[in-house]
Amino acid sequence: MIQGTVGVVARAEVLPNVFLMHLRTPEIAKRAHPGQFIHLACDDASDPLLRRPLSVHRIGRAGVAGAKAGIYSPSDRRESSSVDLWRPAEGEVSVLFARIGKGTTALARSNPGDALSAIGPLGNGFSFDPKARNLLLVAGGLGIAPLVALADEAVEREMVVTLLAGARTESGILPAAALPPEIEYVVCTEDGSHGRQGVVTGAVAEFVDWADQIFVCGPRPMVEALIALRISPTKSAQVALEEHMACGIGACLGCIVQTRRGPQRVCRDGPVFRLGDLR
Amino acid sequence: MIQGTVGVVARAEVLPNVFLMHLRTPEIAKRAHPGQFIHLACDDASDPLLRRPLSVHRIGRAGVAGAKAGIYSPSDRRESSSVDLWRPAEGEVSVLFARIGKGTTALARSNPGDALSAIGPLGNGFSFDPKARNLLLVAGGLGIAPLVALADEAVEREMVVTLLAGARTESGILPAAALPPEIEYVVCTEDGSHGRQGVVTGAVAEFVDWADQIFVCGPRPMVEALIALRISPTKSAQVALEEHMACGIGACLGCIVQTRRGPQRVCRDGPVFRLGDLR
Amino acid sequence: MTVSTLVSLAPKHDGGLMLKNPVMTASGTFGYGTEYAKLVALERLGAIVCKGTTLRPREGNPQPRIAETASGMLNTIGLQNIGVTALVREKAPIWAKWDVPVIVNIAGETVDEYGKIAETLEGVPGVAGLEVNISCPNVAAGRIPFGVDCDAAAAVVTAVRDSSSLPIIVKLTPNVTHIVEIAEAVVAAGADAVSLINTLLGMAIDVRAKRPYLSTLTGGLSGPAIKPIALRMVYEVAKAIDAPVIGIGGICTAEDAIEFLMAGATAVQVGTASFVNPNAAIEIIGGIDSFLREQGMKDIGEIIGVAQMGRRT
Amino acid sequence: MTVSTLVSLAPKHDGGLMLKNPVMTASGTFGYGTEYAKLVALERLGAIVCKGTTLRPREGNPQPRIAETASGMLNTIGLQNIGVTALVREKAPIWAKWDVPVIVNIAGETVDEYGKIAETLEGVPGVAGLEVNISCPNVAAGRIPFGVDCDAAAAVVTAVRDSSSLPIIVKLTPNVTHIVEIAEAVVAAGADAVSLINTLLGMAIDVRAKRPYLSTLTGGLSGPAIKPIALRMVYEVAKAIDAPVIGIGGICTAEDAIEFLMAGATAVQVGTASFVNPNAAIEIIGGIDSFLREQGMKDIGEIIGVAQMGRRT
Ligand SMILES: Cc1cc2nc3c(=O)[nH]c(=O)nc-3n(C[C@H](O)[C@H](O)[C@H](O)COP(=O)(O)OP(=O)(O)OC[C@H]3O[C@@H](n4cnc5c(N)ncnc54)[C@H](O)[C@@H]3O)c2cc1C
Ligand SMILES: Cc1cc2nc3c(=O)[nH]c(=O)nc-3n(C[C@H](O)[C@H](O)[C@H](O)COP(=O)(O)OP(=O)(O)OC[C@H]3O[C@@H](n4cnc5c(N)ncnc54)[C@H](O)[C@@H]3O)c2cc1C
Ligand SMILES: Cc1cc2nc3c(=O)[nH]c(=O)nc-3n(C[C@H](O)[C@H](O)[C@H](O)COP(=O)(O)O)c2cc1C
Ligand SMILES: Cc1cc2nc3c(=O)[nH]c(=O)nc-3n(C[C@H](O)[C@H](O)[C@H](O)COP(=O)(O)O)c2cc1C
Ligand code: FES
Ligand code: FES
Repeated sequence: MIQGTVGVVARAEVLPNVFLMHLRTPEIAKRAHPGQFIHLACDDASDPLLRRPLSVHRIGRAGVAGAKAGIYSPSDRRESSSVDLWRPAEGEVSVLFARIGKGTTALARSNPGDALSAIGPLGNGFSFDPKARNLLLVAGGLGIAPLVALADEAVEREMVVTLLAGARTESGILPAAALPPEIEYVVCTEDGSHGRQGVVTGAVAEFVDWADQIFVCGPRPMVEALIALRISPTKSAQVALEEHMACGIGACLGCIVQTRRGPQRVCRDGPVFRLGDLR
Repeated sequence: MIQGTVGVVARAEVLPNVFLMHLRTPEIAKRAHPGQFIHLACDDASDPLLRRPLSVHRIGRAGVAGAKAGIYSPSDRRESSSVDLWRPAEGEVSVLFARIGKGTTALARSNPGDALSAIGPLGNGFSFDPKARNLLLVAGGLGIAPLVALADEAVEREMVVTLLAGARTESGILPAAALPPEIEYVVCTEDGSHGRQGVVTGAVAEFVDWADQIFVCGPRPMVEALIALRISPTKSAQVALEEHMACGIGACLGCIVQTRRGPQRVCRDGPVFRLGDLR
Repeated sequence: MTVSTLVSLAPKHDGGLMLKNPVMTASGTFGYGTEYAKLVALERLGAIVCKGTTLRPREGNPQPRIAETASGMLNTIGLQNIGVTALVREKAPIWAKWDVPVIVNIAGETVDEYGKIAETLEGVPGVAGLEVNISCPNVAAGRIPFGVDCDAAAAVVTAVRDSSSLPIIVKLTPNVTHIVEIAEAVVAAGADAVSLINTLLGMAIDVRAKRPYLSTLTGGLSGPAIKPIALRMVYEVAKAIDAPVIGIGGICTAEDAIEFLMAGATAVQVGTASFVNPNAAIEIIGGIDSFLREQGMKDIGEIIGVAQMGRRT
Repeated sequence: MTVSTLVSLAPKHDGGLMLKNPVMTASGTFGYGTEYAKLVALERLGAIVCKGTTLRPREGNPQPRIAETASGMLNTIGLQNIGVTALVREKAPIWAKWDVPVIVNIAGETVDEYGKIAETLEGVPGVAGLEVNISCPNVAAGRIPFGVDCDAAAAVVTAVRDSSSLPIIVKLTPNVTHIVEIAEAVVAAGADAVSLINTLLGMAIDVRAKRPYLSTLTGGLSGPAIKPIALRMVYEVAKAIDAPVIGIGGICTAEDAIEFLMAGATAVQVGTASFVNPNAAIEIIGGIDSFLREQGMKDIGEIIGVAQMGRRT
């Protein structure tokens, strides 16, 4: 965990109102695991006041499938056009975020060359069951952000990955180019404008027996639908949660979630929890 | 007076920590007089909260010496390099400001293509004595900002202008290229690094008899030194004052200055006052 | 579909002080209205509350009078104003021609002064109501503000009530332990409505000069910074009293205004935001209308106080 | 040139609770210190004040617990903590090894509870002092906070004083009309120092859900938004009492901290700012040192209270 300055290397609006940003931060890139997050300051003034947590979307690190070769000096500014849009270079991590309020609006205005204050990597991250080989990843909306880093690492470990991604309409669906090519990518849209019609949880039943392990990230109703499926604990289903955060470090107790193990801090005890521990 | 959006056309750091910005705003450019100011919002969030008042530095309008020919469409973005650095084009006004606190720091970050919220032109502006022919302009530091617009208009009216400009060191002195070539430019620096050594008020005595009218803008101690000179009221000496402002429009009574005519609002009754009315 | 945004600020008063919409400008932040006439379509406002008015003209405090703070500002204008006589002569005739009610904010240093100001405003065309500012120092009680004491506050209201047939809004100070008690006292004394909050007492220090920044040491804090405090107080007061509450404090957007209405305010006032955006109140009026339409509502009454209902689960 | 930044928080107490510099972290915003051990050089801090500690462990309030506001935040953590017994067992031994004093913030629902917590902490290595949070609801008096009433506040202090030989700081709530009276009452009851301010009571409303945003309806406002109010209260209290005052409220930068010191605070606490910048307190310590050097001063005492001197002219 470090606190420091990260450089915006590239920024692009990859879907309507969804931004991908490559951040140069060798120290975080070196340490980050899929499922962890970065706590980013959006502005130097005090409104918005708090940092915003964003998942590590992809990690640029040797030995990680998401990383492109190449070493950049700290002063490096690359134009968006010259960047491999989807893959952060070594020493970089990327974040993928929706512009929804004043924090993400300010972030979306950052330009290549800007410096942002970051703390990270934070939280526990996903963990692989050593016996698992077939992985089912279930993403609702921007919940796909941390699952791509997970897919990268799973591919690196030669696991078999199916990623179910759901969104309201096709405008919320990442192109396949945004993902490691080795995985199976199943798209569901509520209006049927892309892939299967329906919510993503509807498609889970079809894959659940095949899967050795399940990883989930998405809006709370989706998580609740998955809890309701009562997936066998042997699948070691894990879910990355979100809660409003102040510190991101475990001190403020703002991000508590109630679990079967008592109150837990999403920022420090999570954000990844066992699906079976949630209530 | 209008409230609306103005486009940043160009921005350059013309002296250390001093920025020149060209703003596309045909409505303000059409109405503005030297000595008036624009009230600019620095950020959409609420910190910094208040607008910042900046003098109209030069006005891009047909018939004003500061204006370059050429008409630009509202969507026009010019790179700093392709702009006539010192002269706003028609339909534009320029502002010249020091980066001192959070408002001006945010403003200095604006890029060509950005939109800013502005109210203007505000205040009364300088007025020429119909009989005046020889004008003495006295600028302390960034007090030069409104006096350049005044010089432009005086040149247009074929008056004879001497501009005395003072600063701590040469790094606070605008190059002659920043001014209309027709005027005499006398520079004073406190450390003698450029032009005469000493404060600008020291040089005033030399020109005061020659001048028919005197215009002043600068820090309060400089203005007080000029008051102490007891310049004859026949010279119609005018001074542009600064006070902290909230509304800029005459409503909040935050910017009151005491004068021989009672309390006056710098934003609406000023910013230009007769030197002889000040206490 | 038409949406009704009509509200009454004085339901127990003849005439009722009806506003076409619940958005007013706050005292001291919109001058006499005239200053904004070129920039703002005044007739679209619910009402205008003018600068605090005293019996005699006042020159106000020395500079510096304002200081910016994080998402807020401190002011110590010191009630600079032209006095009630000049107001009646110079401003009221202009207001009488406007299609927007103007409420006069009044301030005295003694109970008696409040009564006299109210008397002077009695029957003056162009004056739609009074807003009684009880945050002023009570010189008789050693410069403690009237508004921090139930009895002193009630005495002021009684004096105004006895001298005036106009609708009376009493403007409360937030610098108290129990604002509900003060609200109850002024309503019992005859206030038609209460408005809250006035500014919070604050300070800034100039570390280079090593002294308080404002000429009067302390000043009044306003702006978005104080919104959460104002909203809590409006919620508390609206729950307790049976008279309209006017919400004030940091309102900049339609969403801010709707928060106050949902907390139980019948109307709102826009203060500091007008400095930043002279058309803030106008934009808020539009935004409330859009919100009501979006929610399929027909009347502003459908949102007033809805957040009083219940706890979140 | 060396600059002395040593301050005493309890000059009338044996030992005096000396801090190597006047910058502490505020209760509830720095956990037990351990959470920040990887990011912050803890031994450089003046002191750490730990999370509010109750007699028994508490689970705190339901979600949502925090809401962001303009330059501030509302929280309703609800004093979630491990309880004093676990603190003595699990945290104090860690602190005992640190080179920074740790002060335990304590909170009870009855006077008796305060006394019991203090008793439990008596003689525990690693505990340098107590900060008595009197903003908690007094269950015996119908959930009115102890800190809004002079007698209730004094009763708490007496109970703690009787059960403890540690230096006692009493932390005041700003939600009162006359904070000076409360400060005087707790000093008279034996407080070694007072700290202020705790959070201001505030609210946010979720306009889509049409209800208060926080699970408990209201919450405590902190952050830069409240700094002007805190500074004014510190100034008032420091002028009135003869005991050290610890300034708290919205302090983010060295300049903010210096404002409080100049207003009369002997030390400051950094709260919400640590969430934004875990190293805020460390940077403030460095900034104060630079300021003193720049001003040619040799001792922090040279700025404490200087803004009390006089009016601006
Ligand atoms: C561990 C974690 C990882 C996340 N990863 C991503 C990601 O990779 N991509 C992405 O688009 N979003 C992600 N989010 C959600 C993201 O943090 C919010 O969308 C963002 O904070 C909204 O800020 P805003 O100012 O734009 O919105 P506002 O509505 O202005 O936010 C107001 C307040 O609510 C908080 N807030 C609002 N929504 C959320 C939320 N869902 N979770 C936590 N706090 C919230 C903000 O921090 C702020 O305090 C993540 C959240 C968490 C907790
Ligand atoms: C009519 C008028 C015209 C001006 N023209 C120019 C100009 O052309 N170029 C230029 O560099 N500066 C000019 N100034 C000064 C300029 O407005 C301030 O430098 C600027 O507001 C500082 O803002 P900040 O946030 O960077 O500094 P901060 O220190 O953060 O400002 C804090 C507060 O003080 C106010 N403030 C600070 N200094 C001044 C000041 N000197 N006058 C008024 N308010 C101040 C700000 O509005 C703000 O409310 C002018 C001021 C006035 C009143
Ligand atoms: C510069 C200024 C002057 C004010 N003058 C008065 C006044 O004369 N009378 C009054 O009752 N309130 C006065 N107020 C208080 C406002 O009307 C309002 O109650 C307060 O500012 C909170 O609202 P806001 O946060 O929207 O500004 C003044 C406020 C400001 C900022
Ligand atoms: C999340 C949070 C939790 C807090 N918990 C406590 C607490 O347990 N005990 C206490 O006395 N104060 C508590 N406080 C108040 C702070 O210690 C401090 O007094 C207040 O936040 C104002 O300072 P600030 O503006 O620097 O944050 C808490 C504040 C926050 C934001
Ligand atoms: S965000 Fe502070 S404890 Fe999790
Ligand atoms: S700035 Fe408001 S009256 Fe001048």
